[in-house]
Amino acid sequence: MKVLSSYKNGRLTLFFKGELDHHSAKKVMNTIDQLIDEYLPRDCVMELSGLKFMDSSGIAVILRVYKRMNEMGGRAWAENPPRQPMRVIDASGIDRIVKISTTMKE
Amino acid sequence: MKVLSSYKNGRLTLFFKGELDHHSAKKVMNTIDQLIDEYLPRDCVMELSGLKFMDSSGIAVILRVYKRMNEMGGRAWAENPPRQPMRVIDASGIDRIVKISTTMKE
Amino acid sequence: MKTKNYIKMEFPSRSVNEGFARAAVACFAAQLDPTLEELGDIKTAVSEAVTNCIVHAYPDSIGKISLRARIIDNNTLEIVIKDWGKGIEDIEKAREPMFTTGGEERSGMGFTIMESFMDKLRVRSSPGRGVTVTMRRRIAVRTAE
Amino acid sequence: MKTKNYIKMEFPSRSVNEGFARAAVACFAAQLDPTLEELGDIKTAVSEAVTNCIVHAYPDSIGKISLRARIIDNNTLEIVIKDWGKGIEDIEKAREPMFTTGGEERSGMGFTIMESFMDKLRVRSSPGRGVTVTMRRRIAVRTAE
Ligand SMILES: Nc1ncnc2c1ncn2[C@@H]1O[C@H](COP(=O)(O)OP(=O)(O)O)[C@@H](O)[C@H]1O
Ligand SMILES: Nc1ncnc2c1ncn2[C@@H]1O[C@H](COP(=O)(O)OP(=O)(O)O)[C@@H](O)[C@H]1O
Repeated sequence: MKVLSSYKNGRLTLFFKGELDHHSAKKVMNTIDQLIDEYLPRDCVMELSGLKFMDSSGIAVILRVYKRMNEMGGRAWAENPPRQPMRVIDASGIDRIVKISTTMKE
Repeated sequence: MKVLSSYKNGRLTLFFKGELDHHSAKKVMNTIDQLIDEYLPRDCVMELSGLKFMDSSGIAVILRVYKRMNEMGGRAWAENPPRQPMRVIDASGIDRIVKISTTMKE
Repeated sequence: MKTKNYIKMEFPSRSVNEGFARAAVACFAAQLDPTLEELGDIKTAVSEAVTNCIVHAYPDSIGKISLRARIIDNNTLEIVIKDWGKGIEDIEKAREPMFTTGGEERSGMGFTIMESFMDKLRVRSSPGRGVTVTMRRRIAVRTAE
Repeated sequence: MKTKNYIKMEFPSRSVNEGFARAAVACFAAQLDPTLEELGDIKTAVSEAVTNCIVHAYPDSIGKISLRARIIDNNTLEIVIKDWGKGIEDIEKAREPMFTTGGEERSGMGFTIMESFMDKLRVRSSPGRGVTVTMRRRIAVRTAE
């Protein structure tokens, strides 16, 4: 599991790649915490299309990023979850708290 | 595991696809026996490039096809094994009996 | 119910084994010819149950986890995951969505996901003696190509 | 030798479990970061040993197969595959290339392949009481990306 990132005009985009479970979640959250501390972004986009697998540990990560951004007065949302992560998101109901959107890819 | 086939001008080509182990070998050998009975080919080419896995059960299959063709006065050889099957072929030494060749793919 | 095939596994409660456990069950389930979606559901449920053993059953030590899977009548996969750890006092409460004793790193959605992804979920525990989670999922029979 | 991680598995001698066993060991071995070639060698050796249990140990019945894998010092994977079947009378002879009691469907190359793909191979048996095959393979440590 890896998190790549890009930053532009106040927006931090996090690219999730691989399998996000309890084993990988702690390292992922540390990486993200450091990136947020470094850029202090206004928006934080979690781009999920590279996820090969995600369980409820991923739900906890998404919620934590959302809360951190919220506390800073910023916004956070998730984009383009593949089918399996989307089913986990659906079952958890976090889409009532965090926006999950689908963007068109060129 | 599947065996697809094509026949042209006395040459039967067998396309091996999937994992060739003891579990699949019996069915594979039956399929091949039927094809040989049907076409009575002069040459029989075992095209291995579609193999995802092969163990010594595959060695037995290749040897049996070779012997059957030999008994009929025909020829048989194997083509284009991927890396893992090639290592099994090397370790078994059957390349001293059955020709293993590599063709260029267009 | 007649068992058509089974596997029993045992491994220590190391988090690296979460990925192993769900992959191994997926390999075993393959003989039922599941769709990618069915396989994804089963892997997710296994991941939740195994993670619970690692996080909650043995919070400060490495303990033993047992995972059994078997194929029973009606194209159904049964999975039993067992630990010998802390146990759960109030199972009903533990199964509620969002309930967690695991702090910020847990979402409290583990049992909810197991329940919604599998056809049946049974949780048994006696405090101090561990937890046994039993799950069943029927795989739809598809007509051959 | 210190065991860093392990799995124990048990499954019946059905041929469909050959694919399961090698895939499960590959999933477990993944934590040693093997190359595709190392993984292919390990899968092949496991496939040979498990097939032997199915074909030779229990020729006319379904018996129990045990598979243990563990990670020991020096980035090494140890695999122990055990059955409680017919056993082997003359192990030295059985290990010779091309020797088989299995007829046309077997090549007699199983042990030869295990031996050439693994660093160590030990075969133990007492006739009527089964066979235990122990194999070790060191995984080369690669420098991180
Ligand atoms: N194997 C277990 N051993 C001990 N306690 C458990 C176990 N599994 C679950 N629990 C308890 O049930 C609660 C709810 O579990 P779950 O719904 O999976 O959410 P989460 O794992 O995110 O906390 C856990 O927080 C824990 O208190
Ligand atoms: N688990 C086992 N139980 C009983 N006999 C075995 C077992 N494994 C191997 N053998 C014996 O050793 C012989 C050689 O085995 P091997 O080299 O793997 O070749 P093959 O499986 O193709 O016969 C077998 O033919 C069989 O007689």
